[in-house]
Amino acid sequence: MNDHLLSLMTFFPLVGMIVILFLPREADRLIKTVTLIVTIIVFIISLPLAFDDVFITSSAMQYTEFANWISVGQYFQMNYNVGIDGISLWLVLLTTFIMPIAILSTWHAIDKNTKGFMALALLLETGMLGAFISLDLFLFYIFWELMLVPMYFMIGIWGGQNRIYAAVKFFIFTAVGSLLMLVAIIYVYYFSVKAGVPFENGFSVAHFAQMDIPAHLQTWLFAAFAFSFAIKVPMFPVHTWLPDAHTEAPTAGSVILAAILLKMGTYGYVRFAIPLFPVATMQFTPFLAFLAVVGIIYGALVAMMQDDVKKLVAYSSVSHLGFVMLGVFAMNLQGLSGGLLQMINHGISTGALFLIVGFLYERRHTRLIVDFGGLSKVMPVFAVIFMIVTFSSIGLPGTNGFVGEFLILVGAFESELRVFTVFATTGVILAAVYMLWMFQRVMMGKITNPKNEKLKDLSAREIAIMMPLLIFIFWIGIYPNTFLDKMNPALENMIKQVKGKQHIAMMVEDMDQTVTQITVND
Amino acid sequence: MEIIFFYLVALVAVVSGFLVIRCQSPINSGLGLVNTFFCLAIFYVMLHAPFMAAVQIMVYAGAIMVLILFVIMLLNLGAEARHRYTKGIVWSSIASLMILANVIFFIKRGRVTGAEGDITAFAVESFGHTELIGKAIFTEFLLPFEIASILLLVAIVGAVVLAKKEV
Amino acid sequence: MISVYHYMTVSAILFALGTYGVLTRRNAIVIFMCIELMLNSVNLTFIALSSHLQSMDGQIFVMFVMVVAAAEAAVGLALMITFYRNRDSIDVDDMNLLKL
Amino acid sequence: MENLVQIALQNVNMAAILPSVILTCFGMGLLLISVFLPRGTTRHAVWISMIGLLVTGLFVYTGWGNPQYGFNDAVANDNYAAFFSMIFLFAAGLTILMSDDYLHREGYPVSEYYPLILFATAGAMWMASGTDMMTIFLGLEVMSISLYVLAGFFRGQVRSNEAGLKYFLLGAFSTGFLLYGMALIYGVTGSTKLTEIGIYLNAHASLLDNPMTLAGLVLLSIGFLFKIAVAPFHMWTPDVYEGAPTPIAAFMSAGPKAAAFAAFLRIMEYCFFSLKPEWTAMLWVLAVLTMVIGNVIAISQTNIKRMLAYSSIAHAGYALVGMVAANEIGYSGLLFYMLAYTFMNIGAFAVLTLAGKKGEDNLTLEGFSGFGFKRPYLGVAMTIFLFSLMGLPPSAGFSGKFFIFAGAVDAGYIWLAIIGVLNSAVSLYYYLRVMVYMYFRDPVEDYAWVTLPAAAVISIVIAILGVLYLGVIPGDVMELAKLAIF
Amino acid sequence: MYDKLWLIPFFPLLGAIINGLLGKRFIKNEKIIGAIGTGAVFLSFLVSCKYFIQLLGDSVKSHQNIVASWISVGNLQVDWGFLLDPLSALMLMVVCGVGSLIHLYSIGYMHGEEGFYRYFSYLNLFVFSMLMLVLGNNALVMFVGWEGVGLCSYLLIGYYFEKQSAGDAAKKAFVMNRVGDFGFLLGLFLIYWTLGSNHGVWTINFVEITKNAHLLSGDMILGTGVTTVATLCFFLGATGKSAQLPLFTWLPDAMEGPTPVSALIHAATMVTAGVYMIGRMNILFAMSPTTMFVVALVGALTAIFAATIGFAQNDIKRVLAYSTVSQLGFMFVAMGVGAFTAGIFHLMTHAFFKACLFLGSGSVIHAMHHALHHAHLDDDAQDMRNMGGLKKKMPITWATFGISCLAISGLPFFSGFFSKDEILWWAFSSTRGNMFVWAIAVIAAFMTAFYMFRCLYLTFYGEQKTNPKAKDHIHESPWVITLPLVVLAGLATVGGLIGIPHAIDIAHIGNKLNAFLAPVFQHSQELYKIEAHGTASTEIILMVFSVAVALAGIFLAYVMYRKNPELPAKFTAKFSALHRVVFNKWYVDEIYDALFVNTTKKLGIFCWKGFDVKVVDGVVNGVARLFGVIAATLRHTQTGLFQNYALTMVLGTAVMVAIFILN
Repeated sequence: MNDHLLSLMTFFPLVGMIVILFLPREADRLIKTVTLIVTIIVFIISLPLAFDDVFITSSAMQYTEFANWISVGQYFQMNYNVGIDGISLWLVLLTTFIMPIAILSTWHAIDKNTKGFMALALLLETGMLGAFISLDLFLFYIFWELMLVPMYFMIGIWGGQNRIYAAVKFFIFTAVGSLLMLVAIIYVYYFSVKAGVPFENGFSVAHFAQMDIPAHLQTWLFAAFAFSFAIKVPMFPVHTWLPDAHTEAPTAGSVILAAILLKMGTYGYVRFAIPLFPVATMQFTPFLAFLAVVGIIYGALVAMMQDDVKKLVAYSSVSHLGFVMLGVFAMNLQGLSGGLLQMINHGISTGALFLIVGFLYERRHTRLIVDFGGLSKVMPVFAVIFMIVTFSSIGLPGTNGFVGEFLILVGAFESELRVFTVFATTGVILAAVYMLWMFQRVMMGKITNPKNEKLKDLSAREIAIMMPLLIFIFWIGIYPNTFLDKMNPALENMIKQVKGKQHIAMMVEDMDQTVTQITVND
Repeated sequence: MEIIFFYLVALVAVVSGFLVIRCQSPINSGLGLVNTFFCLAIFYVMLHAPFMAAVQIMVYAGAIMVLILFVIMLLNLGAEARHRYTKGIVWSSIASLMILANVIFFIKRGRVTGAEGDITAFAVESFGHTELIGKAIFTEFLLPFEIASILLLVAIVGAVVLAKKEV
Repeated sequence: MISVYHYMTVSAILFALGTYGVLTRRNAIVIFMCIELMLNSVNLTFIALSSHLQSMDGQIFVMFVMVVAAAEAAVGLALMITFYRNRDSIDVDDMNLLKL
Repeated sequence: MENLVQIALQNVNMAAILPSVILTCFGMGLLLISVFLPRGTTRHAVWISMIGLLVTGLFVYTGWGNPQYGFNDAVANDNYAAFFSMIFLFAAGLTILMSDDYLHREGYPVSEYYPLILFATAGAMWMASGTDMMTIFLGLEVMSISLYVLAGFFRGQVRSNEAGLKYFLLGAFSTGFLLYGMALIYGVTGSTKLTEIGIYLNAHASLLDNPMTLAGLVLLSIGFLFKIAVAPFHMWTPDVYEGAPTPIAAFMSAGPKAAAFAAFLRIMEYCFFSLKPEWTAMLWVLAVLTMVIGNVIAISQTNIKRMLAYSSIAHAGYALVGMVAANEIGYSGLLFYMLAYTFMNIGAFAVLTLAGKKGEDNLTLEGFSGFGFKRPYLGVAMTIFLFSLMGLPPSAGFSGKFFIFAGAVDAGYIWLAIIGVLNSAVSLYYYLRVMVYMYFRDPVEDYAWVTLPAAAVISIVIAILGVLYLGVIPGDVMELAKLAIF
Repeated sequence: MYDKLWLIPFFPLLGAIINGLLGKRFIKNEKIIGAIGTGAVFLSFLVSCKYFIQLLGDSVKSHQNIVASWISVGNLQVDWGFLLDPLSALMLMVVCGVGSLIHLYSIGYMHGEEGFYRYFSYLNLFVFSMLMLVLGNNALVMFVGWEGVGLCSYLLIGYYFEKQSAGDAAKKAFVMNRVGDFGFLLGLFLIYWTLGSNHGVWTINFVEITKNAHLLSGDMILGTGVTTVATLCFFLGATGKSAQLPLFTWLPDAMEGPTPVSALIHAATMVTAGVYMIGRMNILFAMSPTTMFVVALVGALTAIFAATIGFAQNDIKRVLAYSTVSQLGFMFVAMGVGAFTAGIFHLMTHAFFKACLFLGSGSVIHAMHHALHHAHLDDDAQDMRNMGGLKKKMPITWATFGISCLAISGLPFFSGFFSKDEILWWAFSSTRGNMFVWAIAVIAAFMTAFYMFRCLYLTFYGEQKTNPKAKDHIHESPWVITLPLVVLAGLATVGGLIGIPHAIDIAHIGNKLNAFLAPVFQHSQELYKIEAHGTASTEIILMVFSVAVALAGIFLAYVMYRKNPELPAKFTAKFSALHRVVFNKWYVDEIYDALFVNTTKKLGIFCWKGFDVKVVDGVVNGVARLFGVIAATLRHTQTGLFQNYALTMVLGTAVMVAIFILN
């Protein structure tokens, strides 16, 4: 069982999808129920991972599976090589955890082509899980691209007014980046072959990471990877697909997009770009950190002025993920674990925010802030939940957001990115500004629009959707060690390796300079 | 003497070729083309390939040209309209001249390999050109020959399918 | 002495003439004739080379070129007839429905 | 002199041409049978040609790994030829399956259609297996003439006439160049046999910078590049594909293109391996030009068939990248890609045949509005083909592109690979637009959709299976492709 | 045995959760809700008392209680830990004590409000946060409380969420606090990083920091000492929380909340958190004379600046609010001149008298509100111009209010006298003191006395200006309201006796507070030579002088508002421009709006409409459109004309051949 736990978890949704395809098209409720059950089963399958203490002690990959998949003579070998460590563990669990919630949120929201939606959602889950557990770059790429398609259709078919533009923009943005990454992947592979890595290892990340790629090559390769991931994150200035995609996507789509898909980008940096190209990472750090900080402030400023709640939340994601990137590029334990934790936090908080916007939209079929106001009066339970989520997003101590942001900022401050940290910290202020302003305009004040007077408070189902998220908001806020303890060994190991290589590279450079100087002096 | 004759024939060939592209009436063009064919046949003879010259006359001038003229008649095509030439005449001229320049250039600068084979003029005279061709075609080039038959079959079927009036 | 280059030059001129004709004439049949002119110029090259090289291959090739020319003539003229039936013209400028 | 006459028929090796001979026999038999059947019956033709293709395929299959040469080196039935033959057979089979109902719908239930496809396939096989210029040339002509006829097959439709005539005139024109090239090469080397040419050129270094050799190389290439539809010799493609009957457009985009590649690659590799730097440089430029032109113009198309024609130009560009790479991976990637392209493109065209009604009015993007929901199964099929054409995993298109670009990267053509992927990015736009219409828009009018004919469905299903098989487990076929190259 | 310290914050948290979750649906009864809320805080008070007494008798004065690990990442080890030392113990007493009273008061004050349960839940949550702030043994737990009180302040200010102004005020409070928090975090990072990377002490624990702070003395950053930069950052945090210049504007607006909230949060506890924080980190501040000077200066300027605004306000709560800002300025002066004990002392006495003042004003407002409501009038229940002559109607309120006014003005033997005097003495004579600061502080003290008595006279004396219809409905408040008033007034009266200055300590009671807090402050004061030196006679002279100043203020108020009530109007008429400026709070809000709020908004709009839409999306869509245009252009090469196609082929061929041959 344990030997194939990851595969089982990853491909079970695919099985579910096939089952769905055979269900009659009209059986709306049945399809939803089956999908929900499938996602819950996947969650249950993944639960043993959460309770496995091996991650606390070991930084190695666990639950690994290895099988030869494609092999072409002495040219290629692509392997089905999967496994998780502390870095991917929580992202996998986040995925399996968010999916049932997202499905549950569609109960009333999706009423046309339910079958298609559910099938796509399950396909998407397979893609996301696969991407998180892949240890082979080729395999990762396959899953990475596989995620695109369902999301494209989710936005395009079930989206809002401007859905076509958003869907196409989403697709092309993401694909453009990943195509360049593909070239880089191929290049790295050939480099590894020439460097003598046995080709049986295929595109194994672990083996790639052990190579010494010359600095000038690293620069280009890293640029390709980084560009691809930056689009997915999304980092300033390639973020503009995000507001459109989020705004137009159906609630479940936004939730999945925000909670999980965006994490692919940051995860990609942590898992692939940085370990593979440590020297280039060093060169790019100031630049990427700069973009991250610009993203933080810029995202916040733009979010502040939005008149559409969903767009506001979308821009807030730009800001939040700027924090994550800053933490990641701090390249120390605090920063990285903060970044990783913040990924989960963002998944939970922003996921919750999108659900909340979805609730509002289901009731009023508008997302414009001006259409609301004073909802606290008629929807007290909603108000409380909304407020908690808002403050979690702002990063109030005691909620998850704080721990992540704090760790990121501490980490960044400890690293070379000190000056950036100062600017990044202003994001803390701006977050409060735009979130609270939005909250005030939506929930406070008098009810000005008569349509809002009769709004129903949250139903039991909706509360049930939010409850798990709220629990985690506080859990991570109050006792994040549950999560941090399992991340740290893997991160520590990674930092050690990366720093070691950077150190060697710097020494070599110093030596070169000395040599040049000596030659010049002669 | 021979060279003068060559130039004469060449001149006729080129002028006839020029007539093909210059004449207003397709019929005249066709006649120009036939003239060229004849000139080429003369060249073939000069090149010790009398059988090819015969085939040239029979197949090209006799069959293909007749077919073409027949179609011209069938379609009752008179002289072309005033605008014989399409608009891109300048570009066409440039392109053709470029082709000509290129070709002349590589003929001038290029080098054909020296004689290597055993089909000398003497061999042709002693065995007969036709026999040599026949032997080659049925031994060495048997497969292309067979394929050519299929080609003709395809052409016939195709022509029939296309040209007949009702299904 | 007439060298192979003489023949090739003549053939080149004819080829270029054929090309020019193809590029400028509007009547499809004349264009086809120009193509035939081009093929013939190639034939001349082949036979000149064949004679020069004292190998039969070139002449055999010419045979096949003739076969091909005949076949193309049959099919091509059939196509022109069908086109003429529908458009009442064999001007290539009238082949203008399919574009952009 | 006696020995000259003594050349015996000892070199006749029927095994070397067995598959194509069988196919031709089936074609001729079919012609004969059709004479005795009433006009308008075509069902038997489908059956017979399918059986013919299957039998041929069987012989191709048994011939794998057992190369046969014969006819004085005029033909080589090696793995390379076998691999390409399989591509042609698949292309022909899928085309025939989707044709029957279509022809009836369009009002041309003519049984000669099928033998012509079979002959074209046989011609393609000769191109792939020919090792003599003459074989290749005649194979090319057999294929081309069949296609001229097929392109203009709807003789009552002026568009079809126009397509046929355009294709014919341009094809014959390009034949002139091809022949000129062959003549020059013959003049330089004194032979028409590929191996001999290669050896001769390799042995005489002075010939390598002989203008005649180079001019011959270029002019020879033109003939094939025309068939492959490489810019700037691509311009016939959109017009002909648009005007030709849809199944024929499908066939042309896959079979003949692959055949031209087969012959081109073999000639380049057999004859001009000593000139590799020169012709790879030439193809580098052409590949880029082709990809860019194909992809960019496709953006502005509103007719799906025409859009697919431009996309086929672009795909020719991708495939050419494999040739530029000129290494094992590039070549086998090219072979793989042609097979993959056969499935995905013919599949897409097959869906198109079913999307319309009589008169093919429904080829515009607008006409596809809501197609995905009106015709869910066809929609899914089209989606799969389009994603494969885009090159998204796990599909044949992705694997193919991966191998080809891998070859380019391995050969050091990183910029070419980058240009290639950027072009795929451009291509996303127009492929996605089809899907936008299919799924994201509501139908404009309720269309009189045709019922799904079994044969066409089988064709689509085979194409889907092919796309997925080559996408998910490309290893086996790639292994075969690797064995197939020289 | 100090291992049950966590109980102190736990009770209010429990109360908050119970009231918050069950209050609306299940408990409903106001009395029970109120009892739970008050009881929770009172329980905390009891526990605090127990530990306070225990600490008094203990020789070790610093005790930590670590409940669990919170964040543990490599070097960074943060615990959920509590620290009990004299400073926090004293604060506990103040917070729990005053907190309990205000809870009790609230039962009466909030009677009949719709969100009664919500109110008590928030209030308990606030006490919880405040206790976390006070008790935290490390900067991060303190920060939890620090932000927590901000949150509760937000919630309570926005308690009447249907009022636009309440929502605005709440948001403003939170954002301004966040600006402070920004500083706090940066300071924290700086200390953590410098201590860690330069000296290998990775910690944010207060005890550890205090122990290792001396290591920082040589560290530099940005050309300045690390401690200076860090403490300035911390001080920025303090200005936000404690409403000092330049971040004070939220506090007056915060009066939108219910009055007990103002009493508890915006007078007694939360706003003093900045002072407390400086006290907690006194060693760091002591290390940097520059920061100390800045603190003192900002404190003094705030004191006088707020006081000027207090002159012209008519809203009774606003007067008190500005007075609070001003008094907080005094506390910062104390911290800045090194009079840590005095600062904390003033914090405590201020908690008593200011809470009492606020509650008193609440009592008045409550009564007014009832009366106006009864008479169906829309008059402002908080405007002093509608009051006057309430002395007779509300005697208890009047008495307690009056006592507190005397205390705040610093009349001898009231609590304010002792604390304020000590501050002035230190400002005058401390090694870190400064005549300038002292002078400003004295002027501020004069002004305080003036406007507090102005307030007292306007409210309770003279003729009643309330609308006649409502006049008779004004009654003294019920006992739940008056009891806390009495208790607090009592404390305001005698609370100062724990810190009798040496100079006038005739009975030789000793400065109990000084002795009690010595373990916290003595170390740094000795280490960095911070002491007040001067003779006892100087001290007495100064004392007399300050009392005289206070009396002068009171007298002026008496003259203007009691004796000649028409005088102020003349005065304002004469200096109308000045009055307008002062009345409008020096237009600080408007300036801030123009400078920051609008700039930020404009920047936001620019980023969105200007950059995001035009540049980024413009490029993206532009590229797409460019491709479209190129495609539309290129497609015209496909003319459909055979000859163009052939021409292209020939040209292509010719060019290719030419290139090949020429190469």
